[in-house]
Amino acid sequence: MAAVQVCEAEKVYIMHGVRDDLRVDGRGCEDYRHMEIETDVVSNTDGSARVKLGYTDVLVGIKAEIGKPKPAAPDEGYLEFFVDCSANATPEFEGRGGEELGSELSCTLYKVFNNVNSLELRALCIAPREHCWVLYVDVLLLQCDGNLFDAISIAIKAALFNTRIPKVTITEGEEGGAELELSDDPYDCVRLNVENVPCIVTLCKIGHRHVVDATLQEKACSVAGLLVSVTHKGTITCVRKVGGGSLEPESIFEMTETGKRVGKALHAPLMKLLRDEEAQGKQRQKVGFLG
Amino acid sequence: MAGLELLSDQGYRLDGRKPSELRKVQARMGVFTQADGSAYIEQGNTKALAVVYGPHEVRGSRSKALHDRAVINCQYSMATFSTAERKRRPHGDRKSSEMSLHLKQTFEAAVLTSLYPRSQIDIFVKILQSDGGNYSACVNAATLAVIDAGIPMRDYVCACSAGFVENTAVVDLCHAEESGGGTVMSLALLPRGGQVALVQMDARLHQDHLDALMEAAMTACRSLGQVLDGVVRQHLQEVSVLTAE
Amino acid sequence: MPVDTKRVRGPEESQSPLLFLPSIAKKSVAAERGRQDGRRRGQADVRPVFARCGLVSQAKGSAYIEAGNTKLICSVFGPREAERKDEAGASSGRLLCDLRFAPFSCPNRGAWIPSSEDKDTAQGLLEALRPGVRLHRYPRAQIEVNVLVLENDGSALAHAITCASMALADAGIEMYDVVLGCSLRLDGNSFLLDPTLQEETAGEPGAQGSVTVALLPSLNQVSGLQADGDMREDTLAEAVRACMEGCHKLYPVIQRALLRAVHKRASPSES
Amino acid sequence: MSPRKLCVPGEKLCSTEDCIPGTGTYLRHGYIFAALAGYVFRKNEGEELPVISVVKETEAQLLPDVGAIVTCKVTSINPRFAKVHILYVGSTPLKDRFRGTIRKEDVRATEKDKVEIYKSFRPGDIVLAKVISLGDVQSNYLLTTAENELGVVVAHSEAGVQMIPISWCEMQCPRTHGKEFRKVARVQPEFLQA
Amino acid sequence: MAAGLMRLPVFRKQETVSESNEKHLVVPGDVITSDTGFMRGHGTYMDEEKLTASVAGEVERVNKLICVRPLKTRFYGEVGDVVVGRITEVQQKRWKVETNSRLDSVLLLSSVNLPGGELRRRCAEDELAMRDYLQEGDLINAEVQSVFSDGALSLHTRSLKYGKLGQGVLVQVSPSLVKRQKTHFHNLPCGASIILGNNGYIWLYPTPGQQDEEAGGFHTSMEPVSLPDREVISRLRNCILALATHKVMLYDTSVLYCYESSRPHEIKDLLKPEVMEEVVMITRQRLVEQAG
Repeated sequence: MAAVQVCEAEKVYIMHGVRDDLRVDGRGCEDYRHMEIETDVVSNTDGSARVKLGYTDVLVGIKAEIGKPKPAAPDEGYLEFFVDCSANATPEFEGRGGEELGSELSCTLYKVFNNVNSLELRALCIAPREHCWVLYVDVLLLQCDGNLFDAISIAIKAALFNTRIPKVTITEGEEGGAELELSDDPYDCVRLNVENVPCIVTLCKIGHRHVVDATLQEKACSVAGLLVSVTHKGTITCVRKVGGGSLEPESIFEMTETGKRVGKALHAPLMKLLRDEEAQGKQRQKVGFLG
Repeated sequence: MAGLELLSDQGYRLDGRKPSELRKVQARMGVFTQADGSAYIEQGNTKALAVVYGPHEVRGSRSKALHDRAVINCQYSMATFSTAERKRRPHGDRKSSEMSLHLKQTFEAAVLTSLYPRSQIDIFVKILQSDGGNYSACVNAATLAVIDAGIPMRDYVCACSAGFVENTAVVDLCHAEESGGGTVMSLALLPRGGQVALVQMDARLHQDHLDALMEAAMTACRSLGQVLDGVVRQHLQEVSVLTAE
Repeated sequence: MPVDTKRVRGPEESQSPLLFLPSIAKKSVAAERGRQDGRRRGQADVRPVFARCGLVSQAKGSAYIEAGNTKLICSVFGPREAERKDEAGASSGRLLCDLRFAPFSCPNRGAWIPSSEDKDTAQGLLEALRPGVRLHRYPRAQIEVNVLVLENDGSALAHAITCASMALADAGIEMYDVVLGCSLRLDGNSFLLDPTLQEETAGEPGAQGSVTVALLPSLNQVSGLQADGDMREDTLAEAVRACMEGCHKLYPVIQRALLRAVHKRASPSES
Repeated sequence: MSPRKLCVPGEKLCSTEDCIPGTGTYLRHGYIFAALAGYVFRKNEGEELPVISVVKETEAQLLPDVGAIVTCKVTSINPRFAKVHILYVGSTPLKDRFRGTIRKEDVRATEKDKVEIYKSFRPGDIVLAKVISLGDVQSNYLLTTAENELGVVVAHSEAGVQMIPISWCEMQCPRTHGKEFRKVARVQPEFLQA
Repeated sequence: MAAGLMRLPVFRKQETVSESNEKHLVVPGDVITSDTGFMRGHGTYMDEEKLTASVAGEVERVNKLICVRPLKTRFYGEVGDVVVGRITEVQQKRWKVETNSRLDSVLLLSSVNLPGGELRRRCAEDELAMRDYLQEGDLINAEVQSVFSDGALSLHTRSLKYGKLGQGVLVQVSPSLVKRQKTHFHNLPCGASIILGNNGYIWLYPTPGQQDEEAGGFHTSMEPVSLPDREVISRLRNCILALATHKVMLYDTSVLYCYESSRPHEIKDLLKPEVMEEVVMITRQRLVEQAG
């Protein structure tokens, strides 16, 4: 991870600040930083979104390809995750430097998003045992300033909302086999129901309290944290302890409670924003990287 | 190539451009805050991001450091979703290593490296969307990022591609034209002095046509240079107005 | 004889016959009130555990654990000089974890090369163990933990955690506490503690969840927590508590196994 | 001696008011806990509180620590320092190889500026040294031989015969009678076992 | 909570470029003058007898010397500059310090005041105990003592105002935004102190009550900082970032004005772009009024 160095005195300052519910940048313990979201930013994808959270900057592109269902779930499509920790974010990621973090992140994303609770995977099936949609979710880290998981999960939800999969019809081929026919009308497409797609809230234990949306400096003060993925209904779909330290059982319960509350509150404004953006339609000027 | 007519009878290209016409260029400097310099460029549908870190202490093995100039370290990568067909790896394949090397050579020619002994300058470029002319977009984006980082250069480096279709030189090829099977040349130019920083050509071309092709590419680079110049001056004006007291 | 020893010769693609079983058998667990092996639902009813230390003579420390049909072996090497020194690891040691499922350990044959899921499990193992080990006592050194799952009949990660911490203790690595692992399967409204593989995979996917907890029992600290599935916050809390209770049930057995290992060796000279 | 008590890591042994924590234990919230699985020892030293420690049957592997006397083998030399492999910490053999460095200025206590590495050590020599620092990111353990008892204990001449020390800076080959320079250690009897 | 914090990105406001911009702006390759009577400084090179710019920025003339000052660059240290830096490495007899320069700066063991008085000989024990004084990650403030031939800076902390930094907040901005002044240490009237490092590293800390001089600057207090002090520091931090985003030169007055004009807003609201813009605009107006 793009590590920052923080000396003991700075750590003490940050920890006391968290205790007083006044973080270095003036936020309280449960405040997020300013967030900017835009969808449909790269056109070679079927869906894309860019999220900026403080200086953290991620771009998610989704491509739908036709593949074969996994034998264990013959009537479901599936998602594949790839996180590209590019050298853009920090020179440490040059060459193979970002691979370790990338595979760690993508494993967790797979656990969080690739299940029936988050997405109707059955809707991605074209013909059981034969064909299904595989959604390649590619995450590109452009800048790291802490709290990657939350930013990525929001970007993934936004990109899934933005994803349009072409309609496929199955026709009987001449030799008896089924043939797939892709609709070439760009408006004739299927959209995904993203209602249940969870958002991740990462909580960092600092001193005796915990904070959400930790900056890199704050993360350096924390020995253990909890990653909680929460749906819009407030149910928890995934929990992971992260970091090298241990937690008291009581603080785990407190942290999941906070995570649930904060995570639940993320969904409504996100969906509103995505709908607003869509309502503006073609009139909206794309900002992208030129803004 | 059969079936696809790259140049119409009226002399227009697939996207309606004239042979010597460039695609629309939009660019911005200073996209990111954490890097020393950064820039974003759109050339038609090709979109590239460039980030510059440095000059800074040489990382990794110290033996890489040069006592009389800076080391330029480039990495070219493509977002996995940048192409029509999904790429499996963003970098590390033969093509992108080659591209990284070309970028390094290009910028060693332009950056005044001798001012920074024992240092290293990182230039990382990423193609977000690929529609032909990836090398040129990267060079142009990297030039802007290097200027944004305040690193001294002899001159801009501008790059453009050019190809030969039905005896006509066409410039700034898009993906369809690039994959049409003809000769493609990439040229990086320091426009003011007219020095060529890099020329690359893969396929066969009759010697008689080389001059014409070079000339077309150089003209295109010069006009690109003017576009970049506009971007830099605009940026300069905006920022210097702000800093004025 | 295979020509290329690095590859297993066989058809490019083959499928396990288990896939073609009628799916009724899969759902049977959910319907039953009890559990197939006679344990009760919703109770801290863990499988009987057999644990031994010091089986691998080449390793610094080792342990073997058997819980029902789940069988694991773990060996610990080190502390030895760290290979990588780039990180801020000069002041404290590095813990490396490797977890592999033997190809014959699951109903479906696996590959020897760990998949990304195995690596994720290994990462979970590492995060659960690290808080228990006094790594700052081993500056500039690395400690390697290798776990091999011989037979996977559910709760592999939980038992891997327990097994690895026994092996670490057997190796004489300084620890704050032993680390115990326990898993739980949420099946509708009830818990199945220490689930078997069948219980882990059965049932409608929507109503299922799984929780794994790693506990430092005498310090009462949770060093690892992984939960998946759709659950309410209070369900999760309840599940975590149940897992902790399961860990405490395991504690005396592990304690005895460790003491036995100490006892078996020659007592130290009094110096 | 108290009866043999066994413990496992994490077991609470006693309060700090009763004992002083020794090896194999750690402190937490005013109590002493076991860090190892092994035997619990209480040892009284004078008037003070007894020292409580946990000992495993095989001596717990300690890594070279600052102040420890180590036995090492020289692997390479250059004008600035000698590189060594640490073989023993005290009398405990290390299972794995650890690398160390003896810098020029740490070879002897006097006339530091006149030290020449090649007149002090040769590859293959067995050297007694003391750890002065764990080193930093690039360097290894830093060792010193700047004490009379530290330095070369075993060295072989070009003829391949073990040499005999004849002064604090010279050794002689019993076969060829050729003399070679070394930083010779005055070996104390307790180390004379190999 | 997240509500109200999510939004769509918008285009930056295009600043109207005033006509009467008398600044001489150049881009790489621009010929500044072909008059041979000038000396070339930073950011320029000679191209066939012509003095040419090598960076994009503003031309500065001092007598016969011509320099081009780029908008943004790494720190070019000069002797006497005040810097804030972070220890990256402890080596024999010296520390390596990250100061946003192109090469790591060096703090020699002989350039620091060790505990126990000014005139003390450095011995071998000091060398081994270097990590006890300053270790990796520690922040220091120091002065540039000299510049090595390869451009690396040599620092010193041989004054009571320099040394290891205690509790506080570091803000990193571009070095070109820090205005050169007589002093870079300020006890701001709003209740906190600031060190404006020439290298763009700005240190905000609670104004110390009584200086403890015995410790040689290596002892740092771990006592909690009071909440009002924290509020001031956090507000200052956000103000400095707002000024830096809008490219306002940083010095005591601009920081203080910005602090004052930010008072109507909550501290955390200063992270929002529109509040930043508003606060900076008011600050700018006040600065112009004061100057005019």
